[in-house]
Amino acid sequence: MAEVIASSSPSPVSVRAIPRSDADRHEARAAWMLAAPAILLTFLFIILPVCAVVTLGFTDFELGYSGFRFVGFENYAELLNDRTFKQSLWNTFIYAAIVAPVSIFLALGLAMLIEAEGIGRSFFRTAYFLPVASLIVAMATVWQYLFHPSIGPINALLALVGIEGPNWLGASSTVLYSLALIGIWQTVGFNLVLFLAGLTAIPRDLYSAAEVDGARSAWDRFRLVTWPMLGPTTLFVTTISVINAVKVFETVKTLTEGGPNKASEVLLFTIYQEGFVYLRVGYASAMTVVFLLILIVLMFVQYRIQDRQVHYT
Amino acid sequence: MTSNGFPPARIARLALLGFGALVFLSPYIFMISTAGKTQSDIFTSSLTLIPQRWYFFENFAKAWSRVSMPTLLFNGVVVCLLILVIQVIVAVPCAYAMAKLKFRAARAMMVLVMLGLLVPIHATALPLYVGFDRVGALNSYVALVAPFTISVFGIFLFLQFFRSMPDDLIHAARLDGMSEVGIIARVIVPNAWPAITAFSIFSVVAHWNDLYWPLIVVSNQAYATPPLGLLYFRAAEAGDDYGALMAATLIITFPLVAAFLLAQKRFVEGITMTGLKG
Amino acid sequence: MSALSLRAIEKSFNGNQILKGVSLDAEPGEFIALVGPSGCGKSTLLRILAGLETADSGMITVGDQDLTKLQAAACNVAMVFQSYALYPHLTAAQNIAVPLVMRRLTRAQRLPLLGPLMPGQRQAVAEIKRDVRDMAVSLKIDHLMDRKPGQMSGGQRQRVALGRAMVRRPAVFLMDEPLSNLDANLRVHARGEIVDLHRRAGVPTVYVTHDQAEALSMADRVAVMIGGALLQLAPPAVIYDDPRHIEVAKFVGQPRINLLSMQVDTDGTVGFGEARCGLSRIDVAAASSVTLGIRPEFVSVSREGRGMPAKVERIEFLGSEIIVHSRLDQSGDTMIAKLTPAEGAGLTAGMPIRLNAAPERLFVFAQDGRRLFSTPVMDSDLRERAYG
Amino acid sequence: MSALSLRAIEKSFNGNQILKGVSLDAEPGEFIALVGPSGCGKSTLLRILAGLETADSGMITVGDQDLTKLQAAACNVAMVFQSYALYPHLTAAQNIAVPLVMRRLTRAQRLPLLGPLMPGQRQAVAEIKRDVRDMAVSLKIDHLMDRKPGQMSGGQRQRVALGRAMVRRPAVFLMDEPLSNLDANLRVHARGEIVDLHRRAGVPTVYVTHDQAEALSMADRVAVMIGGALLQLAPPAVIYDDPRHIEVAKFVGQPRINLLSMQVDTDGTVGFGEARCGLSRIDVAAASSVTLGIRPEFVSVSREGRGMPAKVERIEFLGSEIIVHSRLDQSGDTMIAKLTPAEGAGLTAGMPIRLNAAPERLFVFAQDGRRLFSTPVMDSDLRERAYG
Amino acid sequence: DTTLTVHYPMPGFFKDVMDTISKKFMEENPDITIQFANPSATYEEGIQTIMRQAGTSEMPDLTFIGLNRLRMADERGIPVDMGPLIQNDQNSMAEQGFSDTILKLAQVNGKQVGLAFATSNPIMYYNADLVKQAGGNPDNPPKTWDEVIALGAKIKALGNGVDSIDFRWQGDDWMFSALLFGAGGTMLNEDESEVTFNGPEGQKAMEIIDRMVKEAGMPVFTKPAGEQAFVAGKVGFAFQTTGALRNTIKNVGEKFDLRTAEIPLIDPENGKLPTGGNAVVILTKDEAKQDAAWKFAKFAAGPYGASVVVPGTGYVPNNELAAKSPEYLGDFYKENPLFQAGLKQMPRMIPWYAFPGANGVRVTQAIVDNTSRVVDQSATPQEALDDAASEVKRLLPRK
Ligand SMILES: Nc1ncnc2c1ncn2[C@@H]1O[C@H](COP(=O)(O)OP(=O)(O)OP(=O)(O)O)[C@@H](O)[C@H]1O
Ligand SMILES: Nc1ncnc2c1ncn2[C@@H]1O[C@H](COP(=O)(O)OP(=O)(O)OP(=O)(O)O)[C@@H](O)[C@H]1O
Ligand SMILES: O=P(O)(O)OC[C@H](O)CO
Ligand SMILES: [Mg+2]
Ligand SMILES: [Mg+2]
Repeated sequence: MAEVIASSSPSPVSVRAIPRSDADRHEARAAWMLAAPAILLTFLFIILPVCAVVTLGFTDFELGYSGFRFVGFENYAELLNDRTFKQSLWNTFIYAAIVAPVSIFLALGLAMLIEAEGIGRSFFRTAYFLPVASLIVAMATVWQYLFHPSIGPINALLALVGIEGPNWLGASSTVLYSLALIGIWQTVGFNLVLFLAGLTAIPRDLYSAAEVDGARSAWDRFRLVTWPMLGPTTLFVTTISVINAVKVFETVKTLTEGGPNKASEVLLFTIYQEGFVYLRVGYASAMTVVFLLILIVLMFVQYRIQDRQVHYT
Repeated sequence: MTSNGFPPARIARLALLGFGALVFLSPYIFMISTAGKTQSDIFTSSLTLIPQRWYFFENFAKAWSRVSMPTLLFNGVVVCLLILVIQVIVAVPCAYAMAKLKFRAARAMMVLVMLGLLVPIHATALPLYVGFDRVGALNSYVALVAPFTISVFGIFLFLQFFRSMPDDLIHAARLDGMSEVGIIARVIVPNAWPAITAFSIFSVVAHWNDLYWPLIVVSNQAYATPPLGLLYFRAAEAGDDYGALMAATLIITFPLVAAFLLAQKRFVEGITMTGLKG
Repeated sequence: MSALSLRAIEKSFNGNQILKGVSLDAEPGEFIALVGPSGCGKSTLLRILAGLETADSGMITVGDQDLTKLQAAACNVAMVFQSYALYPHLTAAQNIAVPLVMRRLTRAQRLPLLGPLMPGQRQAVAEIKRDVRDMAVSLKIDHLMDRKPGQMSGGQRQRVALGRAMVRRPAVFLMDEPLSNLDANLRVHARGEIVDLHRRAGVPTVYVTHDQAEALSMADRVAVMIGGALLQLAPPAVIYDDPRHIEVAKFVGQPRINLLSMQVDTDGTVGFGEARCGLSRIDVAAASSVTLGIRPEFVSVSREGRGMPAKVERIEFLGSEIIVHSRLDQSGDTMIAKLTPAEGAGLTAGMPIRLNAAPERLFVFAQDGRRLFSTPVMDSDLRERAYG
Repeated sequence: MSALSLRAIEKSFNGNQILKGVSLDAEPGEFIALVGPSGCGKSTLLRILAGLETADSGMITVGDQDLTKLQAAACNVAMVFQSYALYPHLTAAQNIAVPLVMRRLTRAQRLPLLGPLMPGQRQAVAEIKRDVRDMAVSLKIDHLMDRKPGQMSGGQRQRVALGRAMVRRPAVFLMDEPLSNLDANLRVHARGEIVDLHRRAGVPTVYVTHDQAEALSMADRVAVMIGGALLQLAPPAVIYDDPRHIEVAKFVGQPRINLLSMQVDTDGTVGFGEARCGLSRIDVAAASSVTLGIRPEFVSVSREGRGMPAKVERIEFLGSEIIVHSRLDQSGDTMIAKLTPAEGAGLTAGMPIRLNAAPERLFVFAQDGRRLFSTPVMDSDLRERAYG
Repeated sequence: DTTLTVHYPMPGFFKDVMDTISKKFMEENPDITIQFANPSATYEEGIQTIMRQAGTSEMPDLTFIGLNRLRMADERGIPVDMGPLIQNDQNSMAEQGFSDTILKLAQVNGKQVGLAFATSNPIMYYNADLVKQAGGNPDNPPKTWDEVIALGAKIKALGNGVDSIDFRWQGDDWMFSALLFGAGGTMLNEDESEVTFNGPEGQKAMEIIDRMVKEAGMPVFTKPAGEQAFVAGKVGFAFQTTGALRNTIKNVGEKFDLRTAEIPLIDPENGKLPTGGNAVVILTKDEAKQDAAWKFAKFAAGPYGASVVVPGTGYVPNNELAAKSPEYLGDFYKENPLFQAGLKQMPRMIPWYAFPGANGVRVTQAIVDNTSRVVDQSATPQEALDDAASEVKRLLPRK
């Protein structure tokens, strides 16, 4: 409590002894005010809609029909037997299992090459980043053409070396891999930029130390310095890559519509299809809930496993 | 490590990088080539990059006139800028409070931020659509912008950046007589440009290219964004006008590429400094 | 009435008491150096003074300014930070102008585009510019005014930071290790400049440092703080020659004072070889074991003759002086002696030597660290007799 | 044959010549300190020695091995970095083991999972563990072996870095400012430890520092490098008392040497007040203007009497000594004198004083910085006569 | 003044057409302004957009719905019943060429939910150059599927990356219907209680697809891939809607000699063909707007509209007046022989079957998915049909 003494003394002498909680309260109030818009918007545009989705997941709501009733776990029970959903889960898994690791390691390799190279850094950076910045709606058309089984440049090039190219987007056996290729093309640049940033932050001295310690080959230095020092970057890149891979949608929507015969059905596409095409909002919401749970579990597990290992303090 | 001389290892490295760049750029090469071709020149069985008839002007003219390109670009710029500005105005103070003020809720907010990172617009589109309909806000800039005004990614990124800013700087500002808002406006933001640039690239790239949400909330062409406009060209049923489509794509992609080229140095710097790398 | 006064300031962080009731008064225009080892709470005290932190209890008065409930922004206290904390995006001139802008212009006048339209803004801005320029001239940094901190050297930055703190003529001036980021040569030079500036400004100053040489050479009075408590507040020579506490003696002086634990003799004296001093009866009654302190420059070394036998362990040559590290044959304690090169000539590691000290230069400390009053016993014969 | 020898090492970066033909020999077991101001090329030379950088020309031999073209990994040279450059993801034990693992295990044996299956791997690993432990014990860091660098203090990290460098018994030992990240007290302490370790290991060591006190107190010989050239390589006392170049005299000694530009008198002498010394005929013929150097500890101060009249500007009290800054009445040059407190008692700023110097302590430098041979002229009457 | 918001699908086909029609309409009706909502890329996306927007303020006043989705829209109560409007206008309707047959195309269970705007039927496109090279006579194109398959095999044998056939089975069930109806089959039985497309007619239909793959080496094309390959001159025959004719002509340019012909029928006697295309539908419930909307609907689907749509796309006229009157299209067909194939098939057109119930879209998808199994040879025609039938059965409303 502020205690004013010597109020009778000629020159007003005063004291500062505010109890701690008072000052802290002032700071906390400022903090709340600064964070308030963010909290409000998060609530409005993330929390509330997620709650709505969870609620809708227990109903049979269909767009176009008014009214709905609560059906408990019926939607979830139906999911268990839904062939499309299972196929779509599996496809998403395969897609992510290809795109995430390949784009991470490719980006890492390219980043190290660029970092080691003196000239053309910004050119290469831009060249590899360009796909990240491009309109997939439009690029899909180009890819569709590049992948064309008979007039496409890829197969034409393969034919030059005597290989009969596959029917990339047309055959159910290859469509997912073709989409994965596009996915990699789209993701590498993003990861690359992050890795480049990570690489520049590694102290040069560590490489010198490794050399003096007898790390003769580039591989030894990679194992001893680069890889461990990139740990936090790799964790972040992995997180982002996995999330993005699981969220694949645009290419499927624009190139294959999940076909042929569901060979390229992926989770978000199935959800979109159920919700906006078949208009079964309740059922789609149940799928969304499952999708969110998968993401959350994935991230939780990953952080538990990796976080310990990459932050060295 | 140095750039003088061309030993074999270096030649191999350059060759590898060059080849990779060629592969990554090849779709663009075809795009540019196609934008210069007549409709009948495009799907031929012979692979030529050079158009037989130079048709760039016609295709660009067509792209410019068939959809109202100025409106599309204008909408794209307005939407992206609104989103970006609001995102920054909302995220920066929040991140500042979390990073530099004694704030009991900071931990809970951190959890919220991490969860928020996981929720894609695809997951919440349906309830949001219904909500916007209820308030009669479909087909407006509000509908295009509002759901993205909160960027948890932005909060996350700025948080990392602010944590690395020295406390003393903020103390000095308080001693100099600034309020918390004053500190944000006069000290934090002017020094957070690398982070803001990095974030801007992420944000603008994402929203300039977003198709999913505009497709749902916009049916009035007056509010169409560039990707939506491109869809006019991409009718599903028959062979489309690919030359013009590619020309339109180039027009729409160009601002982004230019922006990246201008900002790329700061962008990488920003990522490095935000500790996004870890 | 003193210009600045602290009364029984206490502060805890998470249950750890960092400041244990610190009281301090500064006269108008006085330069007080606050020294102490790292983590002893110097910065915390300074931050409380600046209003950046609040004390758990105690009171602060600055002249007749009412500090109660005042926030940092409102107190008329200026501070220079160890990191300088200059605004990296502003030029030197703008940096120095900030405190004036924040205090003299209204919120409306500060607005980027509208500001200049407000009544009185022009004149106020012109005044600020003039004050900034005057400050820059007096700090000899007027040629740097358009550079940003990133384009300045450490010493230049430090001066800009000083300028920013002084320009608004604060009632109290606080500095937290303002020189620790400078290299050795510059540091010595900057010391002189700060003392000079302080003299011209005449504002009471609290200067935090953990460099005892800085404190001794700059301050009117030195406050030695150890573990959250002020152990001694006195002029530099007194701190050095008459430390009130063993920690003060240990902290001040480079190389460090030699400390030897020993028992008080039955005759109430204690000493090093021939040099002995007597303690008061009361002290002798209270404690039979004490610590003897001898500063290295008062240890003399001879190859033979009287004195405590010891063996040279290591010799450090420092150009104008030589530090001899030796180990006493009897107790095994290490002793450091500071000699001129001439005195130390011919000494080598392993050599047996004799150490002596001047009895009037012995400090005796009780076990709780308190300095004990002692009188040199000059006549060794007298002592001999008492012994018998 | 010397243990380590550099011959005419040159190195340029982007057309700037950083090293201008550096030659240096070290005896077995010798400790050489390489000092010089920041940016003079010390680290560059060390990196060339370690094989991390290749010289443009010149030759390096260690024992009888020609290192000039060898890669870092192949030379038996160990190095301690200023930043310590410890691997943050490895424990102290693992850090120390790295050079052994890299040298003693084959690539196959180092594989994460398959390694232990390779023949001989077990035994080699056990040996490495033993050596690491021995090293840790000798550095007194065996209790830290499971911590990562992030969990250690500066001093502990520095010791781990030393351990990593020494564990493989290198033929040459290089250190690049290994103490500059420690605080002052720890630094003094660590000096002693490094000297000790060096003595036990007996390996020729090149120790880079920009702290002249460190160099003087630790090294057998000090190499002073300025602007890419070695100006002098000699034992510490010689460097201090007999500098061959003005830059050496300027760089070594704290506070800095007093330097006065002056004309040589017609009688071929030059001096400070009464203290004068004569130059050789040749030198006098070559240059009439020289620089006179006087170390502060050889300047004496008196209130009156003979000597150069000056005015006290500032007095720095440092406990065991007092630094008097004064300005010469005639030339306006500043002079620094280092006195004991007793000698300096009673001096205050503004007081007129007289300065004197010992003629045998005067250094004379030519305009190109070379030290000139000079003999003290003791009898002032003699000089008087020559004048007439 | 009234402003009408109009939504339509497939801007690739219709944008120019719509612009021309609305411009003319506004000239004739200065008190009405037409503005277009964002077009949807396909019929499916169009109907989805409308169903999402139904009841919201964003719902357009008029839209164009695929003929097979009228039923679904009606079940959700989206379209305005045009019956009363036609009643009021009885005379002028006939005058403007809206015959009963034409009106029927856009009726659901007897209720007039729209006016057919563009109608199509499936035709055969062929590359005369390839046909000639393979030894066929371009002037006498194959009349039966056996001939198509045999000639296709020869074209395939030309090598050099040339493919035989692009049969547009993807996207929806329309082209399967073409084979099924051509054999005289139906999707469901009369009272819509039983699946019948897996009967003998269906089997014949599916076997044709199977043989195209087995005997003529038809590849698995995606929709755009097939189009591109054909216009690149790399495919012998393409079977798809006549609506794509204008675009195909443009894309082929001078690259090869493009011809069209009637599509072969498994049962040349009784075979029928599904009617593709769309109908204009009034959505606005606002009485005042409904009048204007009706005016525009009649205008678009009327003779003037048809005279714009037919040459601009390739659709067959849905308006008898337009087809016959020289004022509109009389001379057009004489001058443009490629457009005649569709015209000649008009008598065989029956409605594109629309499945009942809420799962219409999924039923279509089930048929397409199973057809794709035949095309990529992962199922026999029998298996595919049986699987499709059982899936569809599950999706139909239980009675
Ligand atoms: N905000 C805080 N929260 C918790 N503990 C703190 C806080 N600020 C300081 N401390 C602790 O208080 C003690 C004193 O810190 P302070 O910064 O005052 O020391 P110092 O004397 O300035 O040291 P140095 O010379 O290293 O700057 C330290 O142990 C520190 O860890
Ligand atoms: N790789 C390099 N490329 C270009 N210039 C370099 C490089 N390495 C060093 N230099 C330059 O060479 C000069 C000497 O550098 P060096 O690091 O050897 O100095 P130093 O004596 O160790 O200084 P310090 O005491 O600050 O460590 C500096 O001017 C530096 O800028
Ligand atoms: O394009 P349309 O109107 O002829 O419709 C036909 C089908 O949609 C083609 O699959
Ligand atoms: Mg401090
Ligand atoms: Mg260096």
